[in-house]
Amino acid sequence: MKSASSRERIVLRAARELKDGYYVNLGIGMPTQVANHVPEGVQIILQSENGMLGIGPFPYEGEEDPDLINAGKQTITELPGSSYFSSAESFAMIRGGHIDLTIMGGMEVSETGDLANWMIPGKMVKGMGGGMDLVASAKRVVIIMTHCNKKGEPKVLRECRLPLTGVRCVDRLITEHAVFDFDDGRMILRELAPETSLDDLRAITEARFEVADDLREMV
Amino acid sequence: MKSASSRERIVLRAARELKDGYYVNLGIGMPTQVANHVPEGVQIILQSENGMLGIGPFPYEGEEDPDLINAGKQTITELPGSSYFSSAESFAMIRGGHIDLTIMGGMEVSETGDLANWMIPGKMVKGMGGGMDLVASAKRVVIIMTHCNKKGEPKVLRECRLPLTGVRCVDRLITEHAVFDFDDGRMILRELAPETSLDDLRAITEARFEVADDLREMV
Amino acid sequence: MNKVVRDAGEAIRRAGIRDGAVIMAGGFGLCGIPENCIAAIREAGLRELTFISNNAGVDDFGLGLLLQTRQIRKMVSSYVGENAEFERQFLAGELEVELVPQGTLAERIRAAGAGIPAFYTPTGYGTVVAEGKETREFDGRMYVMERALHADFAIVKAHVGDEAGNLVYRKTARNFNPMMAAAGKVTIAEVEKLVPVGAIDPDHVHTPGIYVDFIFEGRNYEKRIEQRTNRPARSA
Amino acid sequence: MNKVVRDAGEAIRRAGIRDGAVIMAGGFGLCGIPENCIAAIREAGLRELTFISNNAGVDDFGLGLLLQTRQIRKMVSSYVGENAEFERQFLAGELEVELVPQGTLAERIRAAGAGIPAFYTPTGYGTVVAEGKETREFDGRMYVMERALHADFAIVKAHVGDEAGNLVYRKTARNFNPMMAAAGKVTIAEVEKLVPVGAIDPDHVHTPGIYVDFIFEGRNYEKRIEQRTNRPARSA
Repeated sequence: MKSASSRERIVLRAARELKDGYYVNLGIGMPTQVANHVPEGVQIILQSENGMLGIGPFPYEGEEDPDLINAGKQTITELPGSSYFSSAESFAMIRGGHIDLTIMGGMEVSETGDLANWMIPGKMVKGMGGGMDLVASAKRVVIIMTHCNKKGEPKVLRECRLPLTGVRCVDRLITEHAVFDFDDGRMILRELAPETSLDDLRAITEARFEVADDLREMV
Repeated sequence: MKSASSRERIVLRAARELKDGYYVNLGIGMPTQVANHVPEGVQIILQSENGMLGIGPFPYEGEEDPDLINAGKQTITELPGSSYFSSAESFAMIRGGHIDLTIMGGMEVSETGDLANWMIPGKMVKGMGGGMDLVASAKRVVIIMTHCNKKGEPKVLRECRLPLTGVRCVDRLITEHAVFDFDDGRMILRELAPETSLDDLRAITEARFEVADDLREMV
Repeated sequence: MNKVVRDAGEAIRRAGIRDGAVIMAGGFGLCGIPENCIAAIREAGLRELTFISNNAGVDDFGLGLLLQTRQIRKMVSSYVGENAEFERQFLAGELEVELVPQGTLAERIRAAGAGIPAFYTPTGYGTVVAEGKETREFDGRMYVMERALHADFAIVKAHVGDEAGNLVYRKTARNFNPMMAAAGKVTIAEVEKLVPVGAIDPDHVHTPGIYVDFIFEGRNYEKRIEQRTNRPARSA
Repeated sequence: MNKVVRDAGEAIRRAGIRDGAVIMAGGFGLCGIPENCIAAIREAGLRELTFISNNAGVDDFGLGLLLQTRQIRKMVSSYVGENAEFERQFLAGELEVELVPQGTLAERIRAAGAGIPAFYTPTGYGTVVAEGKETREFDGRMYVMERALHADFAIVKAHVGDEAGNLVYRKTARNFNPMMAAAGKVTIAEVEKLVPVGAIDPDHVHTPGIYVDFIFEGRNYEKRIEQRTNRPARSA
């Protein structure tokens, strides 16, 4: 499977995590694209940790407002029902468990649900931004990432090698090959991509996982 | 000196504590009256701990607004430049040391600057309201009270007998007889009323105090 | 994701408020109190309730209405004067009372909504308030550790609200309402004017809709004044 | 009690900002940054400054302007990407950097303004962020103790301000500005529009004037956009 279609599959599968009425925070990059695939009949409200509820689409050309950006510093728009607030209020909201779901990219996920996604090896450390707060406190943390790195090495590990973003914080991991849940330190395979066998999956996964009794095909 | 004129003297003397530009919180009762005697050329801004800066005078009859009250639950008005905020913000403001001065009534003050003013002996305990927060954190805490109780017993004591509102929290005590400062556990007489001798004062004061080198007449 | 309900009765039913619940009620004195929700709780006859509210109302208004009917088992407040029935029940041992300094009360509620399990404050150090609590020195000053104060439900009152649950308060009726809206596991907001989504300027929202589970336009607000102080009427 | 000054130069002079000062600067990315104050600090040639600011600007705008001139000794931020000069100075050991999770940064600043010396947060538990810090269990969950973050000065930017120092922010330009205004020992506010006292609705004030020591109407706002993302223009 090519990388482009891998990412598309991941994004489409992640979009199915969105439930009607959810307040959702989407991480920068691939997670942001999830907003383009909200299921029919589902209405969600997007939070931006720089101080906004109700992110709208990008502005029309020429209508960009420098006072209106998302956490990725991109120009956005507001929607009817939007609200603005300070960073302290924004993270009070996050830390207080009011965000139903955060979808975030990952670099490594461990079999106990630890996450590493803020320090890129060999590059300068740019900072964790709001990621550590989100994974510590959102009601549900879904990580989306390609199953292996560009060299084909596993990113789903027994233990993370990179510095952690959060300990036992991941509720669900979605890759192009599979969907895993984490439950009190256990890792459970829930869905497997149609063209991937269980043996294939084990070969590219360092982490040890159980297989759900009702294992389903990933769609 | 009669009680009425004692209280008037205390209020008038307390008004001289107001400096231009001060943000001030006045306690319920006698302290509230201090606002009626702001010195010429001095502009102060009154905070109400229920969530307001810029308390104005009582409303005209018929113009009372149930949504606009002070901490004593009295109807008030707003002024140009007023602002409203939540109780959390109000006490963040107080606790954070942003209030330049609070003037509050007292039941007992000790020689180290402890204050008791929230439990009336023999009566039901109604609660401390915002008093403990104010005396703990205002930049300057001025207590005003009559020097003795109705039975003529001292209220300026070696140690408070009533449950405390705050420990070593009083910066200045104003009674109808004298003005005392508290400095790192020491109590210093700064001003003495014209008709009160130092011996008179000692007779009605249980607390031990030093006399300032530049002791002045209380006016 | 419809948050709008018909009235307070439907709100407390759908929220699932039950006997023994811990409920935060907004307001300072009688200012900014959720009048409709209080009436509905009275009507529903819920019992053994714990209320977290800065005050306890007066004899025949505010939470005093639920004291009359003996529906309150415990109050957590900063000041509970002005209420003879309260005093009677308290002195008779029928009512439990936990007194908390007002700023500590506000901050403990804020902490609950903000995911802060505990914090330090100078308020109450060396007083009965600090008894049994951990104290600690930071930079030469002593502080008391205070814990977040949670509630099963919050009932709050705003001036204007929209159908997404965004709230705007009016003047000093704001008081404890915003923190309580954030701290309640389930939050009901009653408003004087319910407006369509989009009618509130996003920069003027005091409580973002994320904190509000149910919202309705209240009826027959009395908005009683506790201390009517005034000056003689303006000359015309 | 006049808080109004002519411009940023007068503000930083009267505030007494000096070499080695610890300064909070509002803004997220380039949104809501105090452009005029940054320019005046550059012009005044102040050195060895510590900045507490969520980001460090870009190479030629925002705090990047003070990195160019080597006026910054240390940054306390949550994210410092998008700045090549920053990276160069950091890797060369010329610049000290303290990274703080964004929510913890916001809350530590809020705590400083609110008189809370320390609080507990779940953020960063089990990560490098918790190293050397006290950790503690509350109700079965582990938390990290974080301290208030103080500053000698705060420079903030609002959309509208009045002569009493009341501030109103616009959209996501609010971000860190309100907490910083409250946390600075001395706070300078620059605004796009300075209005007379009474022109702002008291219910719309985001930062009450009590937190602001100096205020002025800024000039020549560039308000640069960092990531211009858009859709094709509306058809007419």
